Amino acid sequence: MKSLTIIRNEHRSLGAVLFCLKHLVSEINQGKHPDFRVFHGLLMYIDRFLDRYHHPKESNYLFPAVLESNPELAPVIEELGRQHREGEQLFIRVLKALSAFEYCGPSQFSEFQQAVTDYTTFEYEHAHKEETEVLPVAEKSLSIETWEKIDTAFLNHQDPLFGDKPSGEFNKLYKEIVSIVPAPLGLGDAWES
Amino acid sequence: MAILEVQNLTKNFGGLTALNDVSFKVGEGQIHGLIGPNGAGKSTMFKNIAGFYTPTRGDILFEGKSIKGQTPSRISMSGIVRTFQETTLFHEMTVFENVLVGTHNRSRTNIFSAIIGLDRLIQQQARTSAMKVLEFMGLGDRKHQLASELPLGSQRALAIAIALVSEPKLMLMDEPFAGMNPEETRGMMQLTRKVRESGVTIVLVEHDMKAVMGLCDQLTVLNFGTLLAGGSPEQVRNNPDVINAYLGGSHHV
Amino acid sequence: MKLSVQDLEVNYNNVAALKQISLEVSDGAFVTLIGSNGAGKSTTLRTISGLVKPSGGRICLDDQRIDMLSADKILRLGIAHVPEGRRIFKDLSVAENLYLGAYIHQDKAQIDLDLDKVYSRFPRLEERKGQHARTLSGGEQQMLSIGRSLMSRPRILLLDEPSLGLAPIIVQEIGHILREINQQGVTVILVEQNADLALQLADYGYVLETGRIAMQDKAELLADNEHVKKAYLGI
Amino acid sequence: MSGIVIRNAVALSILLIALAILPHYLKYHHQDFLIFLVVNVLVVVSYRLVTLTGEWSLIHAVMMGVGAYASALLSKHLGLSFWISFPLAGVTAAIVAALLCFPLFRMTQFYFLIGSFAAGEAIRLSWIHFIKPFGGTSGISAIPSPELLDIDFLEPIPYFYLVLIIVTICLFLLFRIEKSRIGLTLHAVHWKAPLAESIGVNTWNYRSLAFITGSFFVGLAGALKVHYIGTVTPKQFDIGFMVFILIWVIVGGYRTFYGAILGAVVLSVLDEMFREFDELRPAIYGAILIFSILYLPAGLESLPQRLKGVFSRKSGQMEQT
Amino acid sequence: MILPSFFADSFYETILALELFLQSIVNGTIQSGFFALAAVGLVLIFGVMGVVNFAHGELVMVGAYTVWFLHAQHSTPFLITIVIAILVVTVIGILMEKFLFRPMRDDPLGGLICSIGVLFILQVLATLVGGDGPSKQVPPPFEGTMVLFEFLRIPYQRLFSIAVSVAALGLLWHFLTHTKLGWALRAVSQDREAASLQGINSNRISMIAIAVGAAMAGLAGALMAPLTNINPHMGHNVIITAFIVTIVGGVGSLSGAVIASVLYALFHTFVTTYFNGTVATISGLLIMVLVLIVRPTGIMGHRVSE
Amino acid sequence: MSTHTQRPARRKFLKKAAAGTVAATTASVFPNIVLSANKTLTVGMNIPMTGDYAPWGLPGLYGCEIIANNINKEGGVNIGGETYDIKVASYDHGYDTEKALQGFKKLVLEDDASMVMMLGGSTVAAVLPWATRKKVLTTTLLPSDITPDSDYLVATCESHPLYNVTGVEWLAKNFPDVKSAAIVTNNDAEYGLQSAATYQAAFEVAGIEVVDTHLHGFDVTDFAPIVSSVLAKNPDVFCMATSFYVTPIMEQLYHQGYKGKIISCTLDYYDEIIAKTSKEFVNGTIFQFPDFDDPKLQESGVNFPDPAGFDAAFRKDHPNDWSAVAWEYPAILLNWLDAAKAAGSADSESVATTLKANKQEFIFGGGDWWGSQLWGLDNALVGRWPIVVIEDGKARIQEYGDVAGWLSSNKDVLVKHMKELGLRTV
Repeated sequence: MKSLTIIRNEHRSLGAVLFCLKHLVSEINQGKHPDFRVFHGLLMYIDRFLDRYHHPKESNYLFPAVLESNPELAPVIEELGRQHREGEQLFIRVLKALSAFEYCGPSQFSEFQQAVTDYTTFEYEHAHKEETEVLPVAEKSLSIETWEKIDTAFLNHQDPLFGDKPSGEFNKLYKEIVSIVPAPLGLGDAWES
Repeated sequence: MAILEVQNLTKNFGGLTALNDVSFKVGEGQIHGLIGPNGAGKSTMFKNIAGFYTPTRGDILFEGKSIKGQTPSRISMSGIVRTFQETTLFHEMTVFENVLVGTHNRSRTNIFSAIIGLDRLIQQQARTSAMKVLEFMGLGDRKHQLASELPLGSQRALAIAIALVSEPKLMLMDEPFAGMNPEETRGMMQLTRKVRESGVTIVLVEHDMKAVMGLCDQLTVLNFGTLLAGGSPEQVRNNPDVINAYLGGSHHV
Repeated sequence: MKLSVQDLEVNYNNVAALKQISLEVSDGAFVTLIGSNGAGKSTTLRTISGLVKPSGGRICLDDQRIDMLSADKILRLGIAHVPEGRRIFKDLSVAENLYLGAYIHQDKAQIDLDLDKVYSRFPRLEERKGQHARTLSGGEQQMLSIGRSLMSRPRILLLDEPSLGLAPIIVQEIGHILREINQQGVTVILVEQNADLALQLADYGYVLETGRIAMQDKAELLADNEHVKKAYLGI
Repeated sequence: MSGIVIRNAVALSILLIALAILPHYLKYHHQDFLIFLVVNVLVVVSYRLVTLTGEWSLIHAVMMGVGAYASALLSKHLGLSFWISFPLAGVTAAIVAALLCFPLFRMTQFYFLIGSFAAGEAIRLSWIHFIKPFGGTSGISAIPSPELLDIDFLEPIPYFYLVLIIVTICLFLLFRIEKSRIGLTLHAVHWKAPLAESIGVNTWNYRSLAFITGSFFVGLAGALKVHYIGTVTPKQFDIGFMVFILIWVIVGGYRTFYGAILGAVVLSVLDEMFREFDELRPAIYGAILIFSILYLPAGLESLPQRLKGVFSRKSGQMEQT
Repeated sequence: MILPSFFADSFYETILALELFLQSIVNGTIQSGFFALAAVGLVLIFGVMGVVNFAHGELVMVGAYTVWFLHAQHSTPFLITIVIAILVVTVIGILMEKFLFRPMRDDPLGGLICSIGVLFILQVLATLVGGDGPSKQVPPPFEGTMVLFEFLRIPYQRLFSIAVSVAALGLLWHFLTHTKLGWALRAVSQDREAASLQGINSNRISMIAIAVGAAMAGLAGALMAPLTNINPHMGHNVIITAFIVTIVGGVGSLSGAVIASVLYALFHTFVTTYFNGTVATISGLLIMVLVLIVRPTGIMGHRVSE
Repeated sequence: MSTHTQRPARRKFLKKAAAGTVAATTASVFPNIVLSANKTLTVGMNIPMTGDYAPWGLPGLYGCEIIANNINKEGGVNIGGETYDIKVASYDHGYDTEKALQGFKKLVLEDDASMVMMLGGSTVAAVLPWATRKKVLTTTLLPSDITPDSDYLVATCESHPLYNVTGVEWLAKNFPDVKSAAIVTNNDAEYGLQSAATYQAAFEVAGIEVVDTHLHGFDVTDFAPIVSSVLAKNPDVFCMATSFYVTPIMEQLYHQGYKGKIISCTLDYYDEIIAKTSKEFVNGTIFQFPDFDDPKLQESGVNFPDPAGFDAAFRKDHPNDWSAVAWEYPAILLNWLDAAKAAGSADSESVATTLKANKQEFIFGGGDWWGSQLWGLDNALVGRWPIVVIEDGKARIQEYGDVAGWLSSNKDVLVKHMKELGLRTV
């Protein structure tokens, strides 16, 4: 059952970063000058994290197993899989909007803000759906052997943050994010207002 | 009708923004919960309403009139009292004396009449109302005990009694359930409802979700000094922002 | 280094704050105490580190009774306490704060090595080592508080609400650091209101309610426990 | 309830009668001592009123001087009778105190302690600096005695009765204040100022009220003192006297009304007894201070309780009252 | 430098006024050294132990008496008597800490009363040693006067005093900022409990704080001895000045105390020179009240944050 | 309670513990080992013996004890056919008005003091109404304590600060070049301001311009700024109208390179001043209090028995305590005894009458009752007063000035200056 905890933890890590992203955008809204390094760092983290660690775990191990024992969840799982791809599109929109904001000036900010809001809301809802509709079912229905299989697979494919074998690259990335995000969210210097 | 209205409240401490453009309304006769993770700004909000802090920007309306920047005692005279996070009581006084201090607002006296004894009638009224409130809070038989000798639950009840005897319109309760076991919590919830039924609007800050969900009519959720959500417990429970930031899903993010 | 607490009792102005608390913490463990506000978690830590004198029960480190010792002696036995609210020395510089963490040690060379280690774990502190600690942000202060305790080379680290008032990404980072510290062999006892975070990090958990231990189990099992979920995880 | 009231009333009457008879059995100069002692009782009790809110001021002696100077100037230069200048002394002290409230009560604790000292010292130095009308260091002398019928108030016993009556009335008033809800509120301001504020108590007002009222009574005490001595000087109200007030209240015990009285009486009597030791006297006094504070931290007022404790431990069968 | 021309018209008078101005700066600087030494000890003791040491002026007095007794009466070399004075006062301080302030830890009022008791006892001891006669005098061990630019005169004795007090303050500064014990001392004064969690024995630190504070007071007394009237009551003025300086500088702030000492000494010197001594004291007290009104935590104090 | 036999014993006890214990024990077991069968005549001293005014009380007590001892040793004093031993009863009022009143009554009513000696100032003002009504003869060192109805208050010795005029007179006579003077004093109304007014008057009469009168409080620890400020006015004469702070002021004058004349009320412990400055610097300083071994004091006309012997006796017992009051109180005591002998009774009324009726012999010779022009009553005895100058490190009387003479021609000037400084005049 460790896998469930791992999934939840990964959601939480992602949530922290998404919260941060949203909050920083709202601060720009109040007239603070943006620090683009921070946004690049956050987006890079989200991209690599979802792409390399989180989605593969769900799509390759967890969802198939759940589908196997609960065929009636097929629509939900299908929907979730579609959401993974949709999320990627929304994410790309954020990236584009950021570039536009960075190079074309404040006039592009509203688009960036909208993109971030759409993306974060989407990801929150997505995670919520997984946690309320899939995970409880999985917890109840999967057999112990299946869990063991998934657990082994997960452990070989660690979450960069809380795994037993922390991945050096992700640690560094996270540490960097923490230290460039301005206080009080992170440890960085506050943006001049 | 809103008895309390917080409008675009912002509070800065040095460079730190503890509250950021927060607005919400509290309806008359309701129990309104103010929730959010640690450091979300609930206590700061409380202290702004009670006058211990002066808001940097924004306004606070009580019964339609601004109370921004007034002193705590002034605000309390207009009908807002607060209880404290820790069991703050006059420990060195008896239960009855504690409540008697609380009558300060209702029956004021001046030093000359206190000396000459002209205020006998007022004194008598104060004693009577103090006694009434003690009975109401179920502390009648403990009135000669020192406040410090009471068990936790009774201390909290006494704290509410002190607030209640000044006949407030709005009571701000700071974590009334902290450190209570389930049984004490249940008793406290009943008392809180009873207070509301006597016509007092209540705003409470609380960590105990069960109590909050069971008690409150409306909730305001704060996170990092910003307003995250508001609405009935049911609405809040299903608001994705709240779920993700605080309650369900990736809780405690 | 096994820490065992037996039937610990503490009174504050006639009100019992702790009633018969018993804990067993083996070497290298990561234990957490969770519970609501005022349940007695902080008091337990403060009693172990010698800030509060118990009115009953005993605290033993291996076979030695330590409940009568003063806080500075207990630190010398290898139990460091990161207090609630950071409690850093605000008018001292960051570096002075860290050196004070190593107050009980005399070996200059080793202290400097430790300092480098702390700096590499908290690079932000190195950047600000000359600044007054009061100029640090909340997260930096918490890191300083942890770093300061590490300077005493503790075998057992007590942490009181390290996540209090901090933003999610820093909370995650601190969790990460605590895990690392534990993996390097330091026993960690973590008190948290953020039960979710605490149970993720810890191996074993105790649930305190109104001064008593209401439940204790492996952290994973506690996290799955319906009661705990309802009461502390908000699910 | 009423039993206790009656018993207290009886005890109080006995005490008053004893006090009234006492001077007739004292040596002549001890009669003077008794007068000053009774005045000092009013000083410490009024000081305790100020400290009820938890603020220790070092300006009380100077406020006493304000009253003393006011009465001396009014009666000597304006020719007012004692019976008019005496209450005006209290009023003047109260007005000066009211004016000082604004700067002083911005501070609390240690700052208030030192701030009040500074303000007081500035007032006191003004008496020295402005020879007109205050008379500089030698102050004002030949202050007229009270006049009433044919009573000779230059003699100690008549003046003693005057002081005893006035001080008893003042103490009664101070007692009423403390036992009233105002007194209760002052206590409340001391112990938990934020809680008091949250239920509508304006702590600034109450601190000021205590300070002004205390100053009023100590102003009266000042007038009582100098109309007997006939001379008022800045030295009478210097930090040395203030330190004695502080000592009397703390060593006596500031938690109850009678603790402060006890401190003033016991320490003054001891001090008088040590006259034999000449220049060693201050050291003996200092040693007593240290011992009493080390071994009776709650003040002399806790002594009966302690003795009772020792007593009942020794003989558990003793009746309990 | 423009200031004096307000007071003078002709060139010659301008020179005279300039001379007075410079002399006043020298006079004020010398005073500030004593003020700072006395105030720093008071701040240290208050900071670490929370006790207002009313007997601090008497510690200065004991330092001066030691020099009078050993140097003026028994011709011990001056430099040795300075060391002995420091030792004597330090021992008194340590005894006060151990037997009075430590038992009174949680009772600042009790500590204050104890220090008043000590004040009385020390005054009597001084009377017993020195008799009740008029003020004692110590002939200055360093004779002669340094004359700069024909008109600026600094007696070598005063030069020595200012040099030693600056050195002592510098040493204290070094101790507090560059040694582990110094850090520990500052740590205890900020947060006694957190300090004990770093393994700092706060009793030991209190002892060191009072030892250092008393040593500074003893030194101030020893340096003052050849320059002032020595009598059992000389501590009174010292403590009043030290209070003013401590408050203006911000309670608990050593740098504040030193800065305030310099400012107050210059202020007092100039007002005394151009107006009158009593006016200087009254206005000094009023300024202190003013500082407290405008900035209740003093010039270098920090507001206690929530 | 302090008697002349007890007090020295106790002081030794304090200084030499072991040896003193025995002495103290014997002394307290046999408090009055007086072998004669004489009656006792008590004189009271209501003076400060503790606190910062103690130096103006205690030495006087020691002096009176020496005088009383001498008289008793010689068999006592004969008044009205009866021989009495003199007993000195003292009360320490610490310069506190209420204690002064208390102590005064104790001395009169319990110790049966026939006369009470006091320092003066507010403590005298406090006892005055009672003393006048009870007709208790009281003496003060400050004539300014005299009021129009203080019939029983006399100032028979130190006519402070009136004698200051003689010093200025002498200065003007001997140094005619002197044109300007500056005065420094403490700002108290009893001592400093009285002196300042007198000096101002004396300078005016002598034709010397006063360029500065600097008043300071009692909280001065460093006189550098004060001296700098005064020297900036370039006075020819530096005048110290103070007795409290002479040494530090002299020291500052020395260090700040002052070259002009110095005149002062007192120059107590001038050897210490010399030690702090230099003999050359102190030489030539003019003041008014002679050493008691001064040869000029042994001349006729001086009414003090064996001044040199008194000086030696005092310095033997109390090496550190000598000051002007050490002989002033004894002079008052002797003066009073003379009057009592003449009156044939120690009763206050008759002594007072005798004192006022006869032309009294002042300690330094001469003697007129004066004071009504200034204070409303002629109760101050003024006579000759010595002008003392330091010569080769030693105080030597130059001559005696005539205070009464100066007053008779210049009192209006004095009254004017007293009024200007806000002091009480009639």
